[in-house]
Amino acid sequence: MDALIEAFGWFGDGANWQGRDGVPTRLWEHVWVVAVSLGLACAVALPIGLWLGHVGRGGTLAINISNVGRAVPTFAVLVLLFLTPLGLSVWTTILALVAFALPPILTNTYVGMREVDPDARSAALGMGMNGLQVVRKVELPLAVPLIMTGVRLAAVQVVATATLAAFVSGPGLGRIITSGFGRQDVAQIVAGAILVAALALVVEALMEWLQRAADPVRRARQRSSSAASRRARGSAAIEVDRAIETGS
Amino acid sequence: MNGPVERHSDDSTEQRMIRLDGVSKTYADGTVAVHELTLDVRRGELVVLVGPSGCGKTTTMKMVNRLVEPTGGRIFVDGRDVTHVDPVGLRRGIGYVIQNVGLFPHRSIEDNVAVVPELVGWPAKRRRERARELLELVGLDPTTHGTRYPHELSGGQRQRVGVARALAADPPVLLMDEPFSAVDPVVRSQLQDEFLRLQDDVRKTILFVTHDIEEAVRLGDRIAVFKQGGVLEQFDNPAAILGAPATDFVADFVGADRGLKRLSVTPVTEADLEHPPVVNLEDELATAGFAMGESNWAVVLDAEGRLAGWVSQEMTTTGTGRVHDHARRMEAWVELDDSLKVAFSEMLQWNAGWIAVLGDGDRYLGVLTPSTLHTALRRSVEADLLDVAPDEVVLETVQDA
Amino acid sequence: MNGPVERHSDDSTEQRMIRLDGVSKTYADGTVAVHELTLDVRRGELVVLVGPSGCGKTTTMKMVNRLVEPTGGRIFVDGRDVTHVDPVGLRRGIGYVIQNVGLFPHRSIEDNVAVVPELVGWPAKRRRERARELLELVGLDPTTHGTRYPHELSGGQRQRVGVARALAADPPVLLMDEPFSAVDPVVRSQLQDEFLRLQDDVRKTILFVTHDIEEAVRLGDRIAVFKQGGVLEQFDNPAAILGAPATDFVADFVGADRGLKRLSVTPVTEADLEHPPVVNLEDELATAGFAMGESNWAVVLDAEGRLAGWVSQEMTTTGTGRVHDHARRMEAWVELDDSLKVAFSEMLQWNAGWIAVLGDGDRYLGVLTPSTLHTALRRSVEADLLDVAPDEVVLETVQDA
Amino acid sequence: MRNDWVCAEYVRTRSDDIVDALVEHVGITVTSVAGGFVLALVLAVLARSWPRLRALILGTSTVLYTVPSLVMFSLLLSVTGLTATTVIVGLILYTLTILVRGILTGLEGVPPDVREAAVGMGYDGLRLLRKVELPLAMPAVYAALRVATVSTVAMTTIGMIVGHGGLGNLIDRGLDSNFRAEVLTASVLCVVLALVADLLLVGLQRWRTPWRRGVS
Amino acid sequence: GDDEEVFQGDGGGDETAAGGSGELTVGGADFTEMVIMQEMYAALLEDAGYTVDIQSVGNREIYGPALESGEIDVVPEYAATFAQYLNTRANGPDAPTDAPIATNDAQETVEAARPLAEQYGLTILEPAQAADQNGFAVTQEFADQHGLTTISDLAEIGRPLTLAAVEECPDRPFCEPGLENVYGLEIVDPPLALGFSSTRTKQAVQRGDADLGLVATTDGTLGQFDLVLLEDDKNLQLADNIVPVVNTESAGDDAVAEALQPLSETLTTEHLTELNAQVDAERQQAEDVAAAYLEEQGLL
Ligand SMILES: Nc1ncnc2c1ncn2[C@@H]1O[C@H](COP(=O)(O)OP(=O)(O)OP(=O)(O)O)[C@@H](O)[C@H]1O
Ligand SMILES: Nc1ncnc2c1ncn2[C@@H]1O[C@H](COP(=O)(O)OP(=O)(O)OP(=O)(O)O)[C@@H](O)[C@H]1O
Ligand SMILES: [Mg+2]
Ligand SMILES: [Mg+2]
Repeated sequence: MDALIEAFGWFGDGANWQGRDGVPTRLWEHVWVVAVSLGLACAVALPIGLWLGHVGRGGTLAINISNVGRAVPTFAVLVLLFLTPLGLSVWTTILALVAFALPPILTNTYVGMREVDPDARSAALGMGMNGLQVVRKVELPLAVPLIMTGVRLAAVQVVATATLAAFVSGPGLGRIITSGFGRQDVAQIVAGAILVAALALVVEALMEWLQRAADPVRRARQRSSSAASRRARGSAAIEVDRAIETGS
Repeated sequence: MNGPVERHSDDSTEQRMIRLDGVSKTYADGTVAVHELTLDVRRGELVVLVGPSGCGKTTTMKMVNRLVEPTGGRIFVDGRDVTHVDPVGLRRGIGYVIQNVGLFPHRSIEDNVAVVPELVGWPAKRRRERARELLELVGLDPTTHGTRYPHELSGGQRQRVGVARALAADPPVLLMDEPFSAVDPVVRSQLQDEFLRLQDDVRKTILFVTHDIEEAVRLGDRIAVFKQGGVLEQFDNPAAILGAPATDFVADFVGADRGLKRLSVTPVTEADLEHPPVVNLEDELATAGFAMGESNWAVVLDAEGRLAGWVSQEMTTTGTGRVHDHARRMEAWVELDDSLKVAFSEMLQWNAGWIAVLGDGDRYLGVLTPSTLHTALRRSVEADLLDVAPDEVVLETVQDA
Repeated sequence: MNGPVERHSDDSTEQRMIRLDGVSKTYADGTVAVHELTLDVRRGELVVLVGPSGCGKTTTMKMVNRLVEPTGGRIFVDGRDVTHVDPVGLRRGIGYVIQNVGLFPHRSIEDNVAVVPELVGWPAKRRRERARELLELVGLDPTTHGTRYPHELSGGQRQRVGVARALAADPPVLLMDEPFSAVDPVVRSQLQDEFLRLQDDVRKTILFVTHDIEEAVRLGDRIAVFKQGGVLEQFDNPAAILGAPATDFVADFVGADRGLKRLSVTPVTEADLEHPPVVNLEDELATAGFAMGESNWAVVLDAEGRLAGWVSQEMTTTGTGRVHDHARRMEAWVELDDSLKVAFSEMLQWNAGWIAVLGDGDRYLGVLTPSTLHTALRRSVEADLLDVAPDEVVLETVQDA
Repeated sequence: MRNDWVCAEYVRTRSDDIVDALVEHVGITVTSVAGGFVLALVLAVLARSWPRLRALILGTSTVLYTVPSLVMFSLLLSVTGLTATTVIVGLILYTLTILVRGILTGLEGVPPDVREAAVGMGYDGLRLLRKVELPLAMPAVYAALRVATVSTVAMTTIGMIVGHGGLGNLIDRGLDSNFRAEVLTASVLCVVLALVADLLLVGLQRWRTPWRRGVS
Repeated sequence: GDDEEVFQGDGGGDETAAGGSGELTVGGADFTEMVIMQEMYAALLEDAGYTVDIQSVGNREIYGPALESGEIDVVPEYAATFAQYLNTRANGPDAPTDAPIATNDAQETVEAARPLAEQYGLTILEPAQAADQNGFAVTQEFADQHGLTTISDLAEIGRPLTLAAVEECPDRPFCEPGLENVYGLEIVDPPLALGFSSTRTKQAVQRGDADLGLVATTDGTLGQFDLVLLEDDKNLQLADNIVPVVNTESAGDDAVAEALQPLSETLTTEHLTELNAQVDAERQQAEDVAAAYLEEQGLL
């Protein structure tokens, strides 16, 4: 408890909000690294997951491989990447985080594609959509909820793991924590941890919102319930009953 | 092909819109889904594939639009061998109603219907118009339903959208895989009625799958009965399937009450009618009584020969005045070409021993009684068996006590 | 309660195995699922709840085993108010077949059947024996099917297991929620047959839900017709429901062809029979011809009065010798108490204008023709309406031309 | 002296070291996953029974996951001291976010008709959970367990901070003294360990869910 | 406010060792030099009749509280660093800068720290001659090119230098401020935070990411990275002599002090560097290296 109070004291100190190691700078670095890593991870995992899911083969193997990849300690990856020509550059951190974010995105994308109602897929094919159209117009929109769950999971994990960047003098909130350790400043350590957790929660909330916004089926449902209430005012009571039944 | 009786084999090739020629399908796991199937669907004809679950109906249908590739034989649609055609283009030209509907849950009803027009690149406005027109055609109000999503519709409404979607680009050929299976019997029979009306309008060439023999009998111009392993047991018109099952399997499949089922596919014909005494509304009761002779009732017509009601012998003897003071109004009648089932139902429902039959312009033609109805049915069965017109049939066995 | 006609209200309370007394259910969201329902099921009786989707059938059923708590009224099972009973114990004493079967996918068929015995603590050996016995009872081979898992069975087999499971602990009361809805019509009618046979054996008190009026008519001792909002429209035996719908809603629900449906619930009675001339196998043809009089055929019996066949007037005039040299064998007959539907189907199937009716010990009783069959049906409808025995009915309207 | 990534000499001479580290690693991983599973099960059941707790439980598990390991272990030290328990408790807290969600998904995925049939036949409370719901939740639960196990194998290495990191101790020491063979050997062992654990779980799942054999 | 107070709750510890018997835990940080020291302490204490257990952990923040609670009894420490640690504990994070108690004299530093140690129930024994101070290393090539031997020589390069050091470097007198104020160097801000004498720091200098790296003066692997130490010619660095610190209650008796005293008297900085090299460069086990040294010196 004391530590928490001290941590708030630390937040209260204007000096900690300025300059190169101030909260805003580190926060911004953190967000930037997370966003870039996540973006890259999506760029790699989504096409692979979509393709494997569409074809319906080899997915389990790919998932297992990427999953077992989680067992490689991220800090070891960081240090190893540090040995490569990437060295001190921010890409060391980003690459390690990309590797870390791949499994959940890949797995969920594959599973999401496989879970698409086979009737919808079959109808799409039967009406003369080609492979790409089936993916774009039917499978992808229907897989969105699960894909977004994967991205969300990865995002939260990456926010937490990005603190390891401090290990190689990288960017982000991890620096506040290591510096706290170096200076034996408990308040700063806890303050750093709070910042990371808060950021993770914000990201989680944001992703949840994004997930809802991006899910076409859900959008459809939401639209319909508001339409239902409009209709209700128009005294179509039966319609409302049904909307409630199917609504949520 | 030996085995099933195939009729009308003298059709010109041009007439055959879909032709399966010794087609087989063995799945990768060794399941023989379809075995050397030869079958054709004429232009504008509705052929129903019927059989127990797993007998290869869906597989047969999917081979036509190449969702499943046959492992043997050849398939022609409108004269072209489908294996030499780009499958995507082929499918866009064939309407497809999938088992369980398979609407896209993330698209509005209108967009669902307009999928194929969108694929073939119609402009948005035209797509929209077409979708609305089709929704209306299948009995949905485009204004209230068009902007909804599939989950906001009832099962029956969804089935209708499925049909509308298949019709969107006005394909000459439709494949329909148990399109009405997901709804309860009441809604189903309603959908069937509407569908028949629709087919009268649009006259598509349709391959239709069901496992419900009643549906098959009701909708099909011809019916193909399959048994397990994709073997075609009989391919003929509904009356023949019911009246003269080619094999024990078919007899069993159509059911012990196939005679009753046949009622619904046999129309009332003029030859089947009885002609009880007829009196006129304006006749004096006494004249009417005389006209009745031994019969204890008579049909009453108006001056124009239209049905007005009936009058009993008793009334003519106890009452005075003219027929129209005493005649009872007729509650029900049927028309020529209504099915015997309708006639029988009406009779039972109105608790009547006979029912009047009207022809064009409500002209009174005669009456049907339970005995004549029964005779009519038997005559039609015989006619199908001998392949002659019903009125050429002389019933051999004793008819009446 | 006003509204529906309730009969047999003089039953002793003891006779009523399940009693619902002014029961209502309003869900938390305000949906009125059941409205002041009063209904009882007698010991050993099968009562069917029928009505359109969403009319509260399932809700009613679930209130009996307290899966849903009523918001008004009281419910008694075997005389005890269920709200004062421990729900878990109550449920173990009531067999329950859920809509969609709901087998446990993670247990073998045997273990699925033995669920309730396990819950009430039977030893493993006894459970196993009971499960095998029940599987046999519902027509599944315990050796081949017992160790399988639900997904390895067909839909119809699963439904059977569902029934077996509900019977496992030999509960006096069964609740069955659309137990046969998930299978195709052919399998369904097979399951219904088996179920009727089973019920003859076990005589449980059963509350049965369906939305298929044909199923209700076929299975129910009495039928309760619900309409939207859980209102009971009519509660009566199948013949009365079909013959005399209490309201327009019921008439509509049972369908325009309810007359035809009624065929299947109306038994052949002696009063309905016609008596054509009868000759003996050993009679001389000439004697037989004389006996026939104006009729152009006669029934042929053997020396013991059993049905032997028929002979036509023509044969007696053209042939020589005795009747048994010329008589034709009879292909089909029905027994007293068979339904009119069976009789009619047989007639149609064998292409005959009449069918012989046999009584106990194959004794010949008379024949049924389409006209008498029709009369019988009408008589039974009237009888139900007036609540008298069918033979007391005098049909008012004209019967025959 | 050469500093190769792969060094048979190292594996031979330090095999005792390696085996000790491996044993500790396995012990910590297994205990953590097992403990996490039990705790997650309780939390998931709570979250399902009281929807209001749901957001709280899921939120808390997310926050716990984001606490940097150094901070987590420092805070835990005050309670559990310099023992493997510190690592185990930390790792248990880290696994919660995956396991609670997985179990919850599994429980919520139990087909409602099966649940209803069970209740209708007289299953109640714990028995319903144990005999019907949990077995049916198994596929989702195993999926979560696999992810949690593999992640825990990786995270156990961080236990080196308090001197109980199993293979992590070797990696840390190797990094400190720029001993590549040690780092690589330990890292590879981590992956192998994860692979073995994963395969074991797949096997266990197949064995424990016989009804799903043959279901694709 | 003192957060670590909490850690003392779990008191425990071993009974006071009477005449060299009982159980002791030797602990401390887990890098090579400290591990060797722990092994040597453990060997000496075992020789004196104790049953000894070794517990090496990540860093001082972890083992410090354990030492105070008696979970660890004996720890090898660096005199000045430990003094500053205590100073921070007692007077807050800014105390080492604002009111330093460590100097570049070992004895002086220890004397100043002892009262603080007492506050936390700790006893600081006698410092050894061997010291492992903070040093600054450059690549051999860079040294040759500019003719560098001392830190002062760096000033003549005439351009800002990049430094690989620790996170808190900009706050610490021995680090960035010292280099700038005492030696008049210009350090590119911020210094890289790669850890004290860590492989990463050394690699960064070797690769040229940094001109200058903060390393331990006893680091045995500098050669591997082609690094050379620059002499601290202005005595910027504090007296980081090796010194045993014990928990007063559990290991405060003379027997422990007497057992460790001979080592403090013998061990020199050169020895320490050599021992480090044997482990880090020659890949010997710390335990073996420690035992060999003690025998060689006749301490066992
Ligand atoms: N992709 C497939 N791989 C292997 N076997 C298949 C495949 N699809 C269908 N089958 C098998 O082929 C047979 C015919 O299947 P099909 O779907 O054509 O039957 P159906 O007559 O449409 O049945 P239903 O009435 O149940 O829809 C069945 O035994 C089925 O199990
Ligand atoms: N848990 C619930 N909460 C709110 N409304 C409910 C609930 N369960 C059922 N209802 C509503 O109560 C009404 C009756 O439902 P019930 O399931 O009893 O119908 P049913 O007659 O069994 O229909 P079906 O033939 O479709 O099974 C429906 O309008 C339904 O939407
Ligand atoms: Mg099919
Ligand atoms: Mg229901």
